[in-house]
Amino acid sequence: MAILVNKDSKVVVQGITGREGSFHTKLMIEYGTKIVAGVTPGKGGSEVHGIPVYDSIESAMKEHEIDASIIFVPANFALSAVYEAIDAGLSPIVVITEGIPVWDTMKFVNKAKSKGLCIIGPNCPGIIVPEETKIGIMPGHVFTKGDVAIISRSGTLTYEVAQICSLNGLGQSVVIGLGGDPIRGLTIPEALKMLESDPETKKIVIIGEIGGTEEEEAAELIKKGEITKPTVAYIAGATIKRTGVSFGHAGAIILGEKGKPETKIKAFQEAGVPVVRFPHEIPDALKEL
Amino acid sequence: MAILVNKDSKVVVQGITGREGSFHTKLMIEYGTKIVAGVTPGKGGSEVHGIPVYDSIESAMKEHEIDASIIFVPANFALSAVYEAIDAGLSPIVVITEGIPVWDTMKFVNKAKSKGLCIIGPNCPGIIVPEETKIGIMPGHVFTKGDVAIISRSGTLTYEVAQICSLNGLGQSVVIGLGGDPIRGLTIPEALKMLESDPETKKIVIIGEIGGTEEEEAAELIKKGEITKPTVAYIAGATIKRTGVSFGHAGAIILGEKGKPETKIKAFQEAGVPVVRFPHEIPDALKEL
Amino acid sequence: MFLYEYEGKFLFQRLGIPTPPGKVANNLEEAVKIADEIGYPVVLKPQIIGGRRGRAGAIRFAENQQELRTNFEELSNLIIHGKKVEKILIEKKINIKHEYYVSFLLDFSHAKPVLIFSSEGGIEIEEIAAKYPQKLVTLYLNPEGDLQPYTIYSSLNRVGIFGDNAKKFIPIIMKLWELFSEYELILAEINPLAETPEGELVALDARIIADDNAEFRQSYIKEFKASRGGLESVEYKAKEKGLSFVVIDEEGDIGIIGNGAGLTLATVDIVRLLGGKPANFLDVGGGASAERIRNAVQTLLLMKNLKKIFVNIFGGITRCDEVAKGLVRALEELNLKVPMIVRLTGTLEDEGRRILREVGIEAYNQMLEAARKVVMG
Amino acid sequence: MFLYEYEGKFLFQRLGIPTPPGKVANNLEEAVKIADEIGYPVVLKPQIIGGRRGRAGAIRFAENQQELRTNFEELSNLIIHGKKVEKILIEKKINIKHEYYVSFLLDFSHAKPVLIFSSEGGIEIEEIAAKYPQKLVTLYLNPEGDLQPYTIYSSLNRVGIFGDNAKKFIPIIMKLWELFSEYELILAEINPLAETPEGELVALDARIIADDNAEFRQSYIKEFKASRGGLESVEYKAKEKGLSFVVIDEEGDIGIIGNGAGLTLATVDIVRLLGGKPANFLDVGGGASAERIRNAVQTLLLMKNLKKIFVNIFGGITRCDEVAKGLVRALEELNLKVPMIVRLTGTLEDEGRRILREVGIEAYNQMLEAARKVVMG
Repeated sequence: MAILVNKDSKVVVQGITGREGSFHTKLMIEYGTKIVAGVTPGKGGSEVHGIPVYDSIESAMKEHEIDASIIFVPANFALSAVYEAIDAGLSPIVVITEGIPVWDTMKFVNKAKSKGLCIIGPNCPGIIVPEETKIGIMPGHVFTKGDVAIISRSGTLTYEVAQICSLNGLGQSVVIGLGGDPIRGLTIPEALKMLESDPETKKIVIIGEIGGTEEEEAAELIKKGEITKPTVAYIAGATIKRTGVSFGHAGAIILGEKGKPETKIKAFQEAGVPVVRFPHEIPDALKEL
Repeated sequence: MAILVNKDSKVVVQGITGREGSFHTKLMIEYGTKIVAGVTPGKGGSEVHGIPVYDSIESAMKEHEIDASIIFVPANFALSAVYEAIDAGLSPIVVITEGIPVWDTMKFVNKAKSKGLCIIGPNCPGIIVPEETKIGIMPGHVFTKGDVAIISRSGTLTYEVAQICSLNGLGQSVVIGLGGDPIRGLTIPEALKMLESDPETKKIVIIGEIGGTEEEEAAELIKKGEITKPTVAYIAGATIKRTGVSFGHAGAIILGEKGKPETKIKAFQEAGVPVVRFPHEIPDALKEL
Repeated sequence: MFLYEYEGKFLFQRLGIPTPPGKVANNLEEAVKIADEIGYPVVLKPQIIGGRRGRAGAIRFAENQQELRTNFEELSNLIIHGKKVEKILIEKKINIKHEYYVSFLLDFSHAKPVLIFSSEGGIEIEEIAAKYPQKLVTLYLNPEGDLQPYTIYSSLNRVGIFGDNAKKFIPIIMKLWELFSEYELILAEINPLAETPEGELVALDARIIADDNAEFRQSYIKEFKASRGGLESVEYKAKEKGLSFVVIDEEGDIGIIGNGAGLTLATVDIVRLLGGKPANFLDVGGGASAERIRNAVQTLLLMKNLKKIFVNIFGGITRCDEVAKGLVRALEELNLKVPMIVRLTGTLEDEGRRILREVGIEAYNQMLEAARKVVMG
Repeated sequence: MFLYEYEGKFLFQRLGIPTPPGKVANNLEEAVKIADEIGYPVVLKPQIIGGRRGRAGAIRFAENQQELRTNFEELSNLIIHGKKVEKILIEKKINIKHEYYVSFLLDFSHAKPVLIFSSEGGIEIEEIAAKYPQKLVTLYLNPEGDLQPYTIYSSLNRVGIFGDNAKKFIPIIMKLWELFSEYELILAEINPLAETPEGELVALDARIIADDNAEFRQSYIKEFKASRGGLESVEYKAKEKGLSFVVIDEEGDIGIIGNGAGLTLATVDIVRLLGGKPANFLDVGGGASAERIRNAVQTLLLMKNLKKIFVNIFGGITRCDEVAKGLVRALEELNLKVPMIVRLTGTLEDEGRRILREVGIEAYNQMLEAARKVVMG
């Protein structure tokens, strides 16, 4: 196993009866993920792709053992769904939903932290351990088993990078899309610390974005020697100058000097981490480490 | 010493510059209470009866060691004042203020409980250890030193009972007016448990009121043998039949069958606790135990 | 403060909780007009605080104007819980398939809000708890946190309500929580929450207790109090002057004034136990000024059988000199025709006694002694 | 969403935070009228998002109508941060004794609200932090709990503000917190918070960032967006269709469509690094329908120099067949005059490629390959 999840993780899908929830439940089952139950309030008693649906996690847990959750419910009900998963003690809780108000995210992130539970996301593609389990929405076929971990603030760009790595013979131990919202559960520095003690992971790719300060904090950890595994970084949006706007849900709100791509790139370089300009340069950079 | 406080307890007066705060600061100092500082936001730098006034407890604690607080601030600022005392880790926090919205009281009572701090009140006369310290507004001269503890949901009725006891040669180890509001910090059962292990206390007087269920819970403790010290009870309002109204801030909202005087009296009697009809019957009842 | 059903339903409507169409009528004419507007059959519900009207036979139905008139007249003459019916709520009669129970209340002992739901309603909650314990769910809530829909689902699931059936309860219960928390209520109860044959949910009754202490920031409390009449209006006006005044017995002849709720209750008790007939409870509160004491005496003059006034003061935060000054002002300004027996002790008692002695009142020191004088003369 | 100063001050006024008398003017005529109403001297503040207008010499004063006219004309011709000035706020000039700084913001890294106060204001917070670290206080707050006045006192005390001086800040800071928490803001900043010679506090500027995600329950966001004009209006309308559209360079000639913020940013980067001039950022979001894809293409047609469209899709939750259908619809319905280069891979990519092939588009598999085709032809 890698970190956080493995092939035996038993997963509940919250919002299983929706369009995305149902579609990706099918893909996850096909990938080999142990989906044991679904929850959609008001739809208890039905089935989706052979998975029994319950009104509440509490009801589902009377019938099934459950470790982790993946959440597809709409943004206006996401706070309720995440609280429900937290109260049930599930971990990780993978929040796919995009468009969640940041005050809601702040509340559930704090609540999960106080209970020692891990939230991935929101607005994220999830986590995949190639050939074991996929708790997320990433296209499974681009990932191959190996010893490179990819942690990313981006969604589709993560698939892009994983595909490029796979095509170049660099399989992955685990790939985590941390999500694009400004406040998130699992952060780059936290994920790095987990990977540092993961025997399956030999090298790490960090995919950052403009905005926020996590890349700077990650560089600091590497500089201080707390992370020793060879690492490559890429920052999306490095050529963008317009400030004062938010690029989608990219968390790319640039306040003052903080969060600018130059700062991030400089921080990594000072920590001895090579920063590539194009995603397709990543494999070579990894091989050179 | 008795419970909670003693002659060395160092006290801050919150709301010291108000009419009541100032008046009772003087009386407490005269009684021997170690008032070390006062707090009234906006009045920092002044003095009241020789006690330095600060804008905040934080400022006061830079200059003084402080154990406990007594609060006189108006009801609409009480939540802020109690939170301040809680965040400073003071205990007990004696809340004299009356008329605090019950949702505010609920919040600060929970917060104090989660931090292991003791709140007395709100809407209470406070606590007195005769001849040692008085953190409250009770007339000091009616209390005498002895081994009877009085715990009471009432204010003036407590003075009445203490005076009657004192006149009959029954001094007090400690007298606590728990306050008349429906939600309170220290409750009768909690106070009983403290008194059970207090070597200074030999006998206990409980002054209850209509409404609430604490008297019933106290009787249960006694019945189960958790409280073994001889106890006398008195219930104010025992003759009142009109339901559906609140008698002042007496917490005397009677919901259904609960909180009726008959129930309380019966519970005590079943626990072997004599229940007197008049306050002036208390001394004899105590002597007979 | 207990709200009347029509006041509670006014709040329900404001928050979007469905109630039957209807309005409150002060007289027969209004009742006829309301019934014509909403259409027959209608239900007539006397507005009395205290619940259990159904048992008292005080809820009536009318299929037409004739029945409305007959029933309205009969109800108007009823005395329920010792009170005359003054307002009658006229509502469209709703067909009921099933009755549920739902409430939020502050649990004083645990200092937490609690959600109570039962798949059986229409009878008092104590009865539900006794008869159908397995159909009742009680859930403690966090006073700081939000209530989330999933919490309600879990509760409904526990009493066997699932799927779409469960779903339709969510909006009403979320709105009831919003009412409860934003209006800082002590109790917000819908019983019964009726399900119509069409599957719709309607709040047939509203039982709400507001927190008087929150009046300074909750304007609806002031508004409701101001709009009430009768004795309640007197109690409310007293409260505005800082006095807690409650009529205990309209026929009582001994007016009671005390400081502190407990002492005042004990004063009422002792008068009754000695054989007297206390008329009221009047607590002047802590730290009463002379003005407030004077107003307290004036308030007692509203009691029609008043023969004596018993003032029982133990000064703590209250100063005996202020009390004495207030009583002197009452004597001078109010043309009192009944004797006043005063017990005065505590803070500044010597000064207080001196002031009273000047107008010929010798204050007692002990409560029992004074009470004996009041009752036995 | 960053609010304009005049929008922020509108919210300040709603909450009762004092601001100078004034209004926003769209043209000289309106400006003269406003100045006549509020009286001279006035200050003219171009409404541009991004701050630092003072340094750019873009804040002007006028003692009379003549000065107002001259300054208004000059400001109207300014380009600040690459944008033409469209609205100018005309406000009464306030005499300033001292300038303070106060803000609430969400600290994303700690996932907590934070209060920042400084006894020196009027310059950017980064400068304050560098120049006067001892005059700056930062306080983390509980996202669930209330902010209480004592917390503010403590903060003020820490930077040497005591007594009555401290007291007068409380109402404004409490109201700013109310605004911040109830309107679910990311930043609510008053800088400077001016003290007049008479000792009154006035918010001279308002810098507010709202959370677009809260739009479904925060109506002011929708209202402000709807009332804005120009390119921002286009960006807003795109957002209503589920598209994140940002103009990067009005002179750019390559329109960019991607799925996912990161991939779209990387697409902009790669085009620019290969020597191209990207015009925009347009993220179609997750799980885009054919309809949304078609609308995305239509949105790009607003860019005046558009010469090519680069569509870069890596299907995950997004299905390649839907993307292809949307692009076909765009070709059929929009009378496109510019070539479209498509990169398509991921979920259901075979089906997507097949659909595109039918209209003569051969989709690329690799991003780099496609980007080279876009830039180098």
